Formats: sequence, structure tokens, C-alpha cells
Amino acid sequence: MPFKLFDVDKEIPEREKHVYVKHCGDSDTEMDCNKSTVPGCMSERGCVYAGSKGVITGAIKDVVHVVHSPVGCTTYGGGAKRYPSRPNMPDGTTFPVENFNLKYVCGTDLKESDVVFGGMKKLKQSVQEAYKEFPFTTAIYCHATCTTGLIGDDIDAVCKELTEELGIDVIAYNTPGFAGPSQSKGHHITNDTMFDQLVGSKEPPKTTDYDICLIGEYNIDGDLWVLEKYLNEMGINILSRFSGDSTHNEICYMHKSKLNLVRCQRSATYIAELIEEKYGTPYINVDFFSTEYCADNLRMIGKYFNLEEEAEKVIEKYHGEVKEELEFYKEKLSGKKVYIFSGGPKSWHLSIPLEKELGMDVTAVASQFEHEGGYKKMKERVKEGATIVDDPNSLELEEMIKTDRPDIILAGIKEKYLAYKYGVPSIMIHSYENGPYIGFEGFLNLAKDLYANIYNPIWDLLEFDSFPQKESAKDGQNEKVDKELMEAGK
Amino acid sequence: MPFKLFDVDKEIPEREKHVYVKHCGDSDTEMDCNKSTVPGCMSERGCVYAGSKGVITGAIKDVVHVVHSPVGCTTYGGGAKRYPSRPNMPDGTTFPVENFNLKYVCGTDLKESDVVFGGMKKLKQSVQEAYKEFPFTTAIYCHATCTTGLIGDDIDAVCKELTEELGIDVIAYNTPGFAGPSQSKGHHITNDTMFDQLVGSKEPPKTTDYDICLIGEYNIDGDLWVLEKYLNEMGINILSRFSGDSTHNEICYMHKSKLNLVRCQRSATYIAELIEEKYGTPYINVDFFSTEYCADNLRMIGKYFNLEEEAEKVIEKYHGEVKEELEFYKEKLSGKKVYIFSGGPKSWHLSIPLEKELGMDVTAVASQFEHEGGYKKMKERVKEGATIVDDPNSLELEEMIKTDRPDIILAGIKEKYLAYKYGVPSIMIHSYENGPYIGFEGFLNLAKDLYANIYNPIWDLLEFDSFPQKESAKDGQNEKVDKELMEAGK
Amino acid sequence: MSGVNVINRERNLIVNPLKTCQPLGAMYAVIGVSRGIPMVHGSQGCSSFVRYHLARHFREPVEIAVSSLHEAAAVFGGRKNINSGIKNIAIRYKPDLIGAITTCSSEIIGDDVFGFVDTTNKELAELSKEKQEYAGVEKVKVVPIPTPSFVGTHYSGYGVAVNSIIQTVTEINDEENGKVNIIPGLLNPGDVKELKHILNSLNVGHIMLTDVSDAFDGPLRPSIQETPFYPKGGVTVDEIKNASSSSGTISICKYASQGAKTLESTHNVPAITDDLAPIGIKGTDQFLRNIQVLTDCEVPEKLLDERGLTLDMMADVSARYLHGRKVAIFGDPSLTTGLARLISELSMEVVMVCSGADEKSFPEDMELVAKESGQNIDVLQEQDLRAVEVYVKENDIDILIGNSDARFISYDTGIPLIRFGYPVYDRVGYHSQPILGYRGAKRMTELITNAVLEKYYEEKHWKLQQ
Amino acid sequence: MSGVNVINRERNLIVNPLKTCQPLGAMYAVIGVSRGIPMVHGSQGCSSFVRYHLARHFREPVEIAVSSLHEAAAVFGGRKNINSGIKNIAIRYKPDLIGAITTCSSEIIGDDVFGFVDTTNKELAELSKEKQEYAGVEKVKVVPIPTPSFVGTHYSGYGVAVNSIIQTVTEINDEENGKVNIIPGLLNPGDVKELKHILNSLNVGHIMLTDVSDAFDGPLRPSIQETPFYPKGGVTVDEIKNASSSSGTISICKYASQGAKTLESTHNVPAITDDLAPIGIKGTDQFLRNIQVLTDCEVPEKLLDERGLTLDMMADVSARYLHGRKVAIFGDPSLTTGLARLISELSMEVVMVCSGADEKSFPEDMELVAKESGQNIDVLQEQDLRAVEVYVKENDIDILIGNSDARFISYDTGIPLIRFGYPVYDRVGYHSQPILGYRGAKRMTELITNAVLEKYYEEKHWKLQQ
Repeated sequence: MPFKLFDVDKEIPEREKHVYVKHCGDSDTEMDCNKSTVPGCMSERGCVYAGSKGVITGAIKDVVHVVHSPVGCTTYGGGAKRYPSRPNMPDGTTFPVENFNLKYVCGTDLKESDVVFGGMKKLKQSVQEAYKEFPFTTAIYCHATCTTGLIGDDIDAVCKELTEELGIDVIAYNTPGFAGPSQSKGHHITNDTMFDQLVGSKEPPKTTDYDICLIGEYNIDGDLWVLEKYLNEMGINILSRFSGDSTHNEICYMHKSKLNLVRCQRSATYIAELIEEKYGTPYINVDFFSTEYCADNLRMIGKYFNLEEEAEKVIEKYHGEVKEELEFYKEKLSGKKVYIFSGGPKSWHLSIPLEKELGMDVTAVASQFEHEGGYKKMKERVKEGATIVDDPNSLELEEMIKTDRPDIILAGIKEKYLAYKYGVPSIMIHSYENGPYIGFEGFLNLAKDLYANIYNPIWDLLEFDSFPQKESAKDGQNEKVDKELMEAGK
Repeated sequence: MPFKLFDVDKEIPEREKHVYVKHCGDSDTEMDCNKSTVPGCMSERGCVYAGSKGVITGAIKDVVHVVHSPVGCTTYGGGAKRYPSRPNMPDGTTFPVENFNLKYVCGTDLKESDVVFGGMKKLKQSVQEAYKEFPFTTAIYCHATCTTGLIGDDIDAVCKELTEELGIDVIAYNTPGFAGPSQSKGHHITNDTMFDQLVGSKEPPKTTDYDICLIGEYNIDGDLWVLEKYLNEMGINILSRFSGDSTHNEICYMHKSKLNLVRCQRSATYIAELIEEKYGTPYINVDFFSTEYCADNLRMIGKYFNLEEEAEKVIEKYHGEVKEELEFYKEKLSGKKVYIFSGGPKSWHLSIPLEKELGMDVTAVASQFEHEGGYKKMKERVKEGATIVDDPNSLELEEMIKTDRPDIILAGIKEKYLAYKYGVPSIMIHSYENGPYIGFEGFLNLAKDLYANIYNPIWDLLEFDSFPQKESAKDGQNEKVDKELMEAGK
Repeated sequence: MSGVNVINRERNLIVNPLKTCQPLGAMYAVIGVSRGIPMVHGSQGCSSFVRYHLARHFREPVEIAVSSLHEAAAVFGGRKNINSGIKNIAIRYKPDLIGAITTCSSEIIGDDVFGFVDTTNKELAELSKEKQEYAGVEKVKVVPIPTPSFVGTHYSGYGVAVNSIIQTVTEINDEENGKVNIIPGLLNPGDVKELKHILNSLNVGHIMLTDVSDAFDGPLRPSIQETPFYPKGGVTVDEIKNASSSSGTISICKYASQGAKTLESTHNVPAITDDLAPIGIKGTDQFLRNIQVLTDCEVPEKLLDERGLTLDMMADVSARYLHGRKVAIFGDPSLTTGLARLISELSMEVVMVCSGADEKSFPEDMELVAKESGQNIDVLQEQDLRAVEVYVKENDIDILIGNSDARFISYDTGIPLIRFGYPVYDRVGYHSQPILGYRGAKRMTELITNAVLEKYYEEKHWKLQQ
Repeated sequence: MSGVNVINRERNLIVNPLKTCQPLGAMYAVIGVSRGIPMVHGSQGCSSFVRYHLARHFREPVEIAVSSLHEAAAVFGGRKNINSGIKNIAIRYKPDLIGAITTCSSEIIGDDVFGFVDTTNKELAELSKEKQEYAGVEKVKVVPIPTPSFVGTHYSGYGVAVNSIIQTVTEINDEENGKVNIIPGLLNPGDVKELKHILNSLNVGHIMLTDVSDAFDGPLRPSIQETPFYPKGGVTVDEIKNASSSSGTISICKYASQGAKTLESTHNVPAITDDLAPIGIKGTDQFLRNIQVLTDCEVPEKLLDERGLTLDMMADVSARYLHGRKVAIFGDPSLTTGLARLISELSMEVVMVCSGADEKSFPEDMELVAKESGQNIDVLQEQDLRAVEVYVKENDIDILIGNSDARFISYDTGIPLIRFGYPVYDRVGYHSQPILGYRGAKRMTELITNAVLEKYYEEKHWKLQQ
């Protein structure tokens, strides 16, 4: 009963179990998820390689990436994400190129002969050349792709050899695009690889009693910098970032933190669990979206470190700065229907805040790559009758728009322009519009963007209105135009 | 005989005596000039006010101008000329606004009631307000215009009163637009006013034995700065500039120079003569256009101050820097027909240099406002058969273009775009294109601009060539198009 | 809450004017007539300043004759100057129309331009009979245009000239031509072309009173360029004669409406003069409706698609990049109000507008814009560029929209200046592109957004990666 | 003296590519078909990366289906993925055409896309009979497009796709239609619209193979937007069928000429494929002449005036502001050569050009440009953006012309970057304006000149006063 087969899905009935309409009497029903997309669908999902390069490793500021692929995967892996970085390094030095992670991507540009004869030699030469081109790099990361997965190149062996030869870490990420149903698999492999090969391999220059790792925070549009500010003001030191504005060495120091905070619980719980298991470092799941979650979680962290007072100060200061403005936006946004089509967990992070703090009506949530746990949380957090969709495709979104007419959709660039064509505003929730969106000020930014989009004057201008009494003008006594009509036409 | 009546002038035969075709046997014939333009002609001439504000006073960097006029004259008097200035002041201080002379123009914005009841009160208030708006100004210059000339406002009286009231010089320039045949009259009035009211009224902070005034150099596109560099390197000090990059006080110091150099001998000989007469300071006419004139004149100045060696060094250095490049341009420009339609004396300054140093063929020269002396010099300096025109109008220029087809015309913005329409390049010789044009490097700039314009690839692209054998394509045996023809069409 | 705060100039002094005198507007209007020649009755500066001013904006030849008024005329009157000037032009140029444009000086000396022109017309008729080569000179329409410089501005001068042309040239005619008369105002060629494009798309004939679209933006084609030089295009005298038979007249700019009212009162041609200029979506929609009211035409898909393309770009950029950014606009009173409306449609905040003219409609229309968009707007009425400079330095402004004279304000403050209006001489191509119509709105949106991206997003360049 | 110096990449490593893989070009081509849907046979990234990449350039929906190739297919082959994917689309979308586009993975596992499509076509025919609601699905044209990512570039992938579409769809037809087929290449909508504008002005019918001009630049008109979403426009399958009856085919970009040759060899339709793209005066002239050769049309005054307007702007700015300035251009090999020619026509110096592709014609055509303009040009062949960066930092360059990925080079060096080609995501409006044709040349001249004025004249701002 709670599953829903969209009209547009009647030819692909396997989609029914991916779509759930919340029904309070039925909270244990498990949706299908983390399965391969139905062929021929317009899905928003990315591939396994995207989950590694595009999310986790690409945020690190001081490494060179060599994508072992025909040119496309290299091109698409370059400079596409919004994770800025600052050139400061853990040892106090400055990295010589600003936003190095945004500026460069390298690849092996595989050709037909490489496919036939194997690409390992080319990979080796390419990594050597990359080191020559960027001798200041801290490490080099090599990424497997569909092609190199299928032709069987042993990139682990090549990287091991090069690590010795070059004297810097050369790390292999075995993430061929096809190796899982979505980018989520890429997150997992990368967590494992980093844990196995990096964590514990180096010691931090210094430690404090308030060292934490901020895990699963990629600094999208500066999110991490917001949290870093709060935590620093509380007296907490981020020893290691995984992986926004991070450095290769920081990842290696992760075993030395006193507490691990897991921000994106879809893409990064893996490494927190592995660290806890091996090194005994506890981890806690944190949520900083919205003022309430942010305050709650800062308090929790403060409590852990006996910094309760400091936490309260930070909360008071930064919550205070946004309270009044948020009231204005709450008034404006109250009752507006909103969809949250996130990559992963934002659909459950944001559903209650949008309702409670902004008065909005969340009528649908969806995710490209969530797993059971995430959907369970969504079910808990949306209200009766709301629709939950796993791996939605374009036709489904179109049907939802037509039948439900949301006031705004939080989604990615692929849904954004489609929504527009139906007259529905949309803001980019993966990479943001005018972020950051986290923390107190971030939530205000989100509210502003929601407001600016929903109240965009163009939505009132969509149709040309012909002069309504145009036809009757012909009947006027005067051969010239009736003056009154002309007045009315203005 | 040497006079010429253009075909387009047959209805205005009075133009005949303004146009002379050089004939060696007839050097004493005097052309008509400095007379009112024939009504209904498209003349390039400006008015008397333009000669004062637009040429001489507007180049001074530290004065506020209050144009006593209906709004137009104020608007047109603002920011139109290319005379940059540097904020350094004679006393070593820095003027607070850079390029103040280019940035601001003020006016009294006269309305109908002012015309009826007189504008003197408004002028007075306006000057007071101008001083309030720009309290750092050294002086305020008030300009009469047609309106205030005709309604009889006594601006001298107002300025005298204000000078006392404000404690800074407030100077009246009695230059109504109609008060003479061209801007030339404005030059004259302004020379006289400045001599009468300013020269000798202040003493310079210090003097040297090598002090000169550079008179009639308005720093068009930086010309003055080129000469200043040469003179400074020779050990000569420019005590006073009249009036490019000058200051109000410098004009007042002019009586203290050891030698006056007159650069523009049309607009500024007046003041040099008056100074010589009253203070005994000698003046010499100088010419720095082209490498040869520049070298000759630097030598002459060197000789006067016993700085011959220094002059030679400067000449060697700066001439050396441009020699080779000029050779290249001479080769390219040789034999190209050129017209020089200058405001005043550039028509005789440039005619020999363009021929001798760039190999060009000067077939016509013209001036908007030259007097007898200038035309005499033109006659001496152009070759047999060249046409000399006083106050040319558009139809005459069109006729010359049609019959003589010059390769390039040096003129103003008003002729420039007209010449284009007939496929003839034109560069702006009043305000320059990529100047400065004076001195050694300036002459190279001029040569470059001549080259860039004459060799502009667009002149070879003016007409679309249809495929020439298009018609015959129909006769081909093949119903589809003949391959050979297609090849030929490329 | 929403409304305008009108701020008038408190100084007598004008500093860096945002206007010029009436004759410029008159010359502009006359140049829009095919084979029309403006002759200004004043001193040399009255032609040469204007020729310079217009040429540097359009980068085109600007041929204006002058009556060469000097001391003698100041004493004895300028009759001779006008008469001989007109005859000189009539005979040497063989034009279809001459505008005899007065100035401050000619008005102050009391010259009766209407009387002089009457005399000249008679003399031309005689000349025509006298000599065979003068045959036809009596057909030249000589239009007296009284534009003293100490009254109004170049905007009102334009209105006076168009009205004078209509009064002098338009003939009584009973047959309807089904066309719409458009009085554009001091528009750029790109805007006039856009109006024609809209009318052509609606399949509605038009008479443009007058049409500078080719004269000030003409092709370079020397092989077909005749002498004497006349620019391409312009409205013909025959078309102007026939304007009395049109279905209506729409005046785009408020200061240009006098001629429309003349056509209404004299020839019963309905006049639409009360709307904001067709800038932005609402403004253009209203223009289309006005045409529909006058001609009962259908709006074709092609135009609706153009409208949709503009909206598509607005949707892409307005909430995301432009929302809430603070804008100051200054220039032509009618174009500024229209543009302010577009800026509001783009979700930006119109903080201040300024016009150098004393147009009553300016604060009134801004009141409408303020009400529509729920904003408070400071309206600088009959102010100057110095007032804009002081305002911008004292208030929080993100974007300046105005003419090139304001470039120093932009240099000094670092606030981007979107070139708009007249004169624009430090950038190229602006005059040949529209700001009017749906396509003009798209272009303005593009210009503004790209300026915002460059100025406000490059420092956080990752935001540009989408 | 004049000529080119070809500099090839010496590294194996590619750093910041100036190309991407074949499937993108194929999807681009399929989107240009009315009711055409690209289905890429590969893993999720093969669709989502491309959708992202295209969407951020065009700011339009980009609907691409994926066969969802995963481990199972890697082991057992992808037949099921293709077949079920095509059926899914055919039934749910009812398209007119589906492009089945292969990738690296599908090619490596040895999938026979031609065979699979044959099977699918049969299955669709059966489906059509089976159920009434499936009636007509057999009419869907399914085009197999073999575009392994390890061969060629997105340019060649475009050529392959257009050729596949022609081979699969075009039918034998004896009646001549008098039209000209145009294969545009990877052009922006503004450019395709400009080509159509030229052809319409010449009164010559055309079949655009294919036409993305509306799909990638569509109006926002929700009231008429149908579901499932298809973008407006595109070339219809019927038109493609009829391309065999045209008077000729002109391929604008060299890498797109394969389809023209197929039409020539299969249907005797003359192919013109050897000219530089119609960019700038010479290039556009030649395009017009080619149309004349194929159709014997007259060039109307309207187009000659557009040409003249472009020349007029070039005359105004080239010698004065642009002469001798040093330019580096990088991007599409065919558009870069054409643009280099325009830059030469503008009197600027083309110092370096770079293409990421390995197109033989690129250095050859640059040799022509170098000879025509008497320049020495460094030609970076099959290079990358890192090579451009190093070159620009080591040489004297005044202007960069290329895609948004080069913005960091511009930030670091202060050299203005004129956005050109693909992708442009840090400025708006570029894709909807042309660089092709006379009007495109005018726009490029405007963009370049304004960048020069801002960068090189504001420090000596008095020069801007004219």
C-alpha cells in the first residue's frame, strides 16, 4: 500500500518499490535502494569514479590527480565541484598554488592501442610527468575508470612502484565507473583505501586535547569554514578534515584525533567506523543544517569536551546574528511546498528544519544514492502523505510537478532547468546557489535563496496577456479606436 | 589662376579665394582666411568659447570652470579633450583630485528667466557654490558664452567681486561663441586675459638659470610629457607650461622664465609677444614634429643655453630608439597620398616630415582657423600642385576624395567617419589615435597609426564578390553542381 | 512602505550635466528624415560641438550645417544667415527636408525663424523658376524648429522638432493606411531597429517619426555611397505626409509625445502617450497590447518565443546572481523609468534614479515602478552627474547604469558601470544593440549579469563552476 | 616568412584537457533531432557527467538516458541493457529517434550495438502489434552510434553520430527539394540560428543536420510545455529522410564532414567540406558563395548591409584599438581556424592557436590563415590547457580567446579572456549569440574591442574621450 507506482512507470513496475508514500501505520516497510538504475531512465546518478574523485579525493588541496582513462573521465573530473581550499598547510607552510584542487586535473588520455596492449606503462610515465610538472605536490592519486577496470591494469602495482621511485605517496583508487550502482560505492572504496593506506601512516606535528576530525565535510561553497569558525571559537582544534580544504597528510593523521565528527553520514561513516575499530577513537554523528540542529550539535560537542559555556557563547553569537532575518523569511516561506531531491542525506537533514524553522511544507524527498538507513530517517522525518523517492528519474519528477505543483525544488543542475521549463523554481542543493548553507548563517543563506527564487518576479510574468477586450474593439462606433478601451488596455 | 573653385562650390563663389593650388610662380597670392564661414556649410570650425575653454584653459589641472551659459555650452565644454594632467603642483604638493581638469565642468544652467532678467546673480551664486563644492581649487575661471554676451552680463565685475570675497583668483574669459569667425579668436582673447590678469601676479617658489616657458603645448595625449622628458634630460627646467598639465600659478610665473618656446604658433604667439614686450623675455618658435625638426629645435635650445652636448645626447638616445622602426614604416608608406586637415598649424608642421621622413605624398592640406602667416608657411612647404584649403566644408572634402582618392586623411572626428564611408582611412590629428605624436617616439607613433590605418585589412574586404562563374553553373551537364566550379569558387 | 523620495537640485550650479540643450535633440530628429539636413541657426559651436558629440557616440558621420551667426547678425539680425544658409543647402545638397533650428543666440536676438522660412520658401520657388538646374528646389520642405537653448533640454528639443516636422509636413488625407506611427524619442539605432522588428513581426506597417536607425548605424559600402553624402534610410517626407492616415500614434518616450497629440488633434489619429517605454517584459507587453488596440493584430509565436527566451535567461540568472543587488540608474527620463522597471523584474533593487531633465512624468512613473515592485526609490530630479557621484559615494550601490561620463565614478569606487543611454563613447557596439523589447531585455540582462559575475563572483570563483 | 610552427604535446600526461570523449559529441548531435533521445550505453557517469557539462554551458535541461552498464554487463555483455533501455524509452517517451551511443566500456566488452539494435527493432515491431498502447513504437528510428571513448574526441564523436543518423534515416528519393543540407558541427544555438538567418535571407531552404538551436536555447513558456519534456525544435526525422534530395551539403566544421560525404557517395548530393568555417568576412563570403554555387541564389541587399555594418564597426575599431595586439586562441579546431582568420581581418596578431583534438586540417587551415595574413603562428596540435597556460606565461599575449576553463590563466596573468567555444559557464548569454556570419563577426569585434578598451585604455583613460 505505501509503495507508489507512478503513471509514467507503468512499463517499469520495478520502480514501485523505490517510491514510498509515508504512511504512519507502516514505518517498517523497506524501500528498494542502492540498486542499479533501470536502463533507459534519465537518472541523476553518477558513477563510482565520480564518488571518489568528484566527492572525496578532489577536495584535498595538495595532491595531483592522474585519472587513468580515455580523456572524458579526466575532463569531467576536473574543476567541476565547488570545494574551495586555502593554501595553508598543517606544518604552517603555504602551498604554492592557490585552489590547486580546483585548477588542475591530469589523465593518461588512453587511446585504442592502450586498450589493446594495456595502459600500465602509460600510467607510470604519466605519473612521472605529473610529478615533474608539479614537483611541489604532496602526493599523487591515481584513479581507475571503466576502461582500466575492464582491461585489467594493475594500478596498485604501478602506484606502489612509483611511491618508492618518487619518494611521495602515490595512491591507487580502484573505482571503475561501473563497479557499483552509483557514486555511493565510490565513497566506500575511497574510505577503505584511505583508511588502509593513509590513516596512521604519518604523525601530526602537534596535538592538543581538543583535536577532532571533521569527517564527511567537503567544504561545499565554504561549509567547512563556517563549522571551523564555530569549533575554533569554542576552543576545539580540527586536526584533520575529511576531506574539504584538507591536505594529504591530514588524512594520515586521522588516528590521532580525540573525537571524530561524522557530518555526511552516507559517504564517510565507513572511515569513522574503521578508525574506531582499529584505534578506539569514538565518533558521533553530527548535523549542522538549521539553527536548531546546529545549536544542539555544538552543545553536544561542547559537552563532550567540557566546553559547554564556550558552545553557548558561539550559539548565542551566531544564532543571534540571523534570528531576526530568519523570522522575516519564515513569514514569507510559510506554507510553501518544497521538494528535497538531494544526493544523499540532505533530504533527511533538511526536512524538519524547512518545516519547523521556515514553515514550509515538505511534500517530497528523494535521493540519488541513499541506503536503507537514510530512507528510514526520511520516513521518520517527513510527514504523513509525503513522497519518498529513491533514484528518481526525469519522467517521475515531471509527473510529480504536474500533479503536486511544488513551489520550489531543491535539487541538482540536471533537475533545475527542467523544473524551470514547467514554471517551478529550483535551487541547487548539491553545490548551492549562494552558499554556504550550513550553520546559522548558512541556514539564513538557504532561506534567502528560497525566498529569492520563490518570489522571483519572473514567475508572475510567464504569460503574455493580450488585451482582453481586443475583439470588442471592432464593434466600437468610432472607426478609430475607442479611447476608453485604450485606457483600459494600459 | 592658383585659386580654385570646387565644382560643389559653384553656388558659393566666395569660397574660391579660400582654396589655392600651389603654383610656384605665384607665392605671394594671399588666400582668404579667418573670415566667417559661408552660412549653410558643413564646416568643422568651433566657436570662440571653444577656443578658450576647449583648448587653452581646460588643460590647466587645478582650476574649476564655471561656464556661464544655458546647459549646452557647459555640457560640451566638459571632458571632451585629451589633455591629461598629473597631480603634482609647482610647490611640491599634490593636487587632491587626479585629472581634475578632465573630470569636472560646472555651469550656471541659464533658463529663460535668466535671459530676461540677467544672469549675474546666478553666476555669483554659482561660483560661490563651486568653491564650496571644490574648496581645494586654486582658482575659478568663468566663461562667457553667446547668451551671456548677448544679454550683457558684466562677468568681469562679478569675477572681480568674487576674487575679493573668496580670496582666490576668479577670472572672467569674455569669449561668447559668436565673437569671431572661429575658435582662433578664443585663443587670442584668452592669451590677452591671461597676460593681463595672471602673468606677473605671483612669484615662483624658486627659479634657475635654465627656466623656460613651454607655450602653446596643451599636452594632447601626452605630447608635453615627451618634450618635458627631453628638456629635463638636457638640464632645462620648465618653469611654466602654457597650458598643458599646467597650474593656475604657473601661468602667473611666466614673466620669470629665461626663454619662451612657442610650440603652437597659431594659438599662443600672442602671449609670448606680450611677455617679450613687457618683460623683455625673448621667445623662439619651435617645432618638434618629426625627428628632424625635433633634433634641430633641441639643438637650437641647447645652443641658447650652452647645453649643446646635452642636446646631442638626448637626440642620439631618443632618435636612436626609433630610427630602425621608422625605416620600416617609410618603406611601407612611400608614395601614399595623404591629406592633412588640421585645426591650425599641423598642416605646415607635418607636410615636409611626412614627405621627407616617411616618403608620403602630401596632395592637400587644410586648416579650420589658420591666418595668413600659416597659409604662407603651407605654401612654402607643400609641393607644386598640392591643394590648400581654408575652412573646408564636407562637400569640398567629398569632391577631393572622389577626384584625388587619397590613401589617408589626417583630420578630426567629423571628417573621419565621412572619409570611411568613401573607403578612405582617416586618423584623428587633433586629438590623435595612439599618441603622443610629438618628438621622436611620437613621430613613430604617428607612422604606426598611418601604417595600421592604410594597411588595415578591411580595405581589401569592402565588397562581396559573388561567385564569378555563377551564371554558367546553370549550363553544366550535371544537374547537381559541377565539382570543378565548386573548387574554383573557393 | 513603497514609493519615491524626490530629491531636487539644491545648487544653482550645475556640475557635469546629465543633459544638453534643445538644439541637439532637434538635430537628432531631423537626421532621422531621409535626405533631411539640420541647419542650426547659431554660432559655429552650435554645429561643431554637436557633430563631435554625436559622432563620438555613434562613430558615424554627422552632417549638420550652421548659419554662421556672428557679431553682425547679433546686431542686425540673422535673416540673411538663415535665408542664404537654406538656399546654400537646398541648391548644393538637393535635400528633401531642411530643419531650421534655432538656438539661444538666435532667439535672444529675436530672429523670427517662421517668418524667415516663409521668405526663404518664396525665394526657393523663384529660384526654381529662374534656372533649370535649380528646378525642384521649391519642393524642399523647410521646417522651422524653435529650440532656444535656455528652455528645456535636448529631450524637449527632440519633442519640439518632431512636432514641428509633423506640423509642417503632414497633409490631410482621408484614406486610412492601417499603419501605426511611432515617435521613438532619443533612442539608439538598435532600439529603433528593435521596434521595427516587433512591428514587422506583428505584421503591422509603421511610420517612424523619425528614424535614425540607419543614419546613426549605417553599413560601410563605399561602392554604393553617393555624393553628396546622405546616410542610408530615414523616414521619407512622403511617409510623414501620410502619418495623418495612420491607425494611431505611439510615443515611446514621454518627452516626445507632443507630435502624437498634434496628430490626434489635427488629424484624429489616436495618440498613446501615457505608458512607460517598452523596456523589460511588462513594458514590452504593454507596447504589444497598444499595437493590438490600434490595429487588432495577433501576437505571433515568434514574438512569444522571443519573450520566452528572455524569461528563460532571467530565470537562469535573476534569483541566483542578481536578487537584491542595489542599482543606481541615470539618464534619459523615459528610458530610465523603463529600465528601472526591468531592473525590478530582475529582482534587483532600484535604489536611486536620476535624470538631468525636469520631466514631470519622471517621478510619477518612478512612483509606479516603486509601487509595482514594493520598493523605496530615491528620485533625483533635474540633477547632475555630480549629484550621482556624491550619492553613490555616500550610499551602498552595487551596479551603476548610465552613460560614459560616469566612468570616473566607476574608476573611483570600483562599482561596475553598465553603459546605457547617451553618450557612450568608451565602449563600442552599444548603440547598435537594443535595450528595448524582449530582445533588448535579454541583452541588458546579459550585460548586467556578466558585470555582476566579473565583479562579485570572481573573488569566490568556485561559485562560477556551478 | 609567414607560416605555422606546429608544436605537438610531448607529455603522455594530459593536464586540463581541451577535449572530451566521443559520446558527448554524439549526444549533442542526437539532441538536435526533433523528439530525439540519446541513450548512452555505459555506466551512470557517461550520462550524468555529460548532462552536467552541457547543462552548465547552456543552462537548459539536457535529457540523456543511460543503459546503466554495471558489473553484470561487464561479464555477460550489455545486450539486455541496450534492448530494455531502448524499449523503456520507446514506450515511455514515444520519441521519433533514439541514438544508441556506445562508450569505452561497452566497446571493450565487445557489445555489437548494430546487432543489438536490429534485435531491438524487431522487438519493437512485435510490441507494436502486441498492445494497442504500444502502437507506433516500431516507427521509432533507432540509430546505432559507435563512439568508443578511447578513439577520437567529442568532435569526431559528433561527426560519427551525424553520419550514423544520415546512414540510418536518410531515404532514397528522386525528387529534388532545392534545399541545402548544413552539418553545423558543435556550434552554439546562436551560431546555428545565424546560419538559418543567412539561409532564410538568401531565400534558400535548408535541412540542418542536426539542429540544436532551440533545444539548447529554448524559450520559457510553461503554459505550452508538454510532458514528457522534449525541447522545442530540432530537425525532424522526415527532413533527415529527405536530405538525399537536397542540392548539396555544406559541412561547417571539418570534423563533421563524414555525413556530407556519405550523402554524396550514396545519394549524389554534392558535398562542400573543404572551407574554413564562416567566421569573419572572408569565411562568411565563402559560405555565401558556396550556397550560390549550390542553388544559384542572389545575395540580397539585407545581407550586404549586414556585411557593411560589420565592416563599419571593424573600420571604427581595428586600426585604432586592435592593430598588432597579440592573441592566443584555443578550442574547437574548426572554429579556432575560422576565428583566427577573423582576428587577422581585425588587424590583430594571431600568435598561438591550440586545439585539444588531433585534426589534420587544423595545422593545414592555420597555414592558410598564416599565409593570407602574412603571420607566423604557433600551432599547438593535440595539446591541453596546461600547454596554453605555460605558453601564455612564457610569451607576450594581450588577449586570450577560449573557454571558461581558462579563467584561472586569466586571473593569474591579468590577460583578458574572451569567452569562446565550449564550455562557457562563468558568463551568461554567450551560447545564444553568434560568432558565425557577419553578425557574429560584429559581436566578436564588439567583445574583443570592449575587453581591449577596459584592459588597455582605462589606465590612459583620456584616450577614451576621442
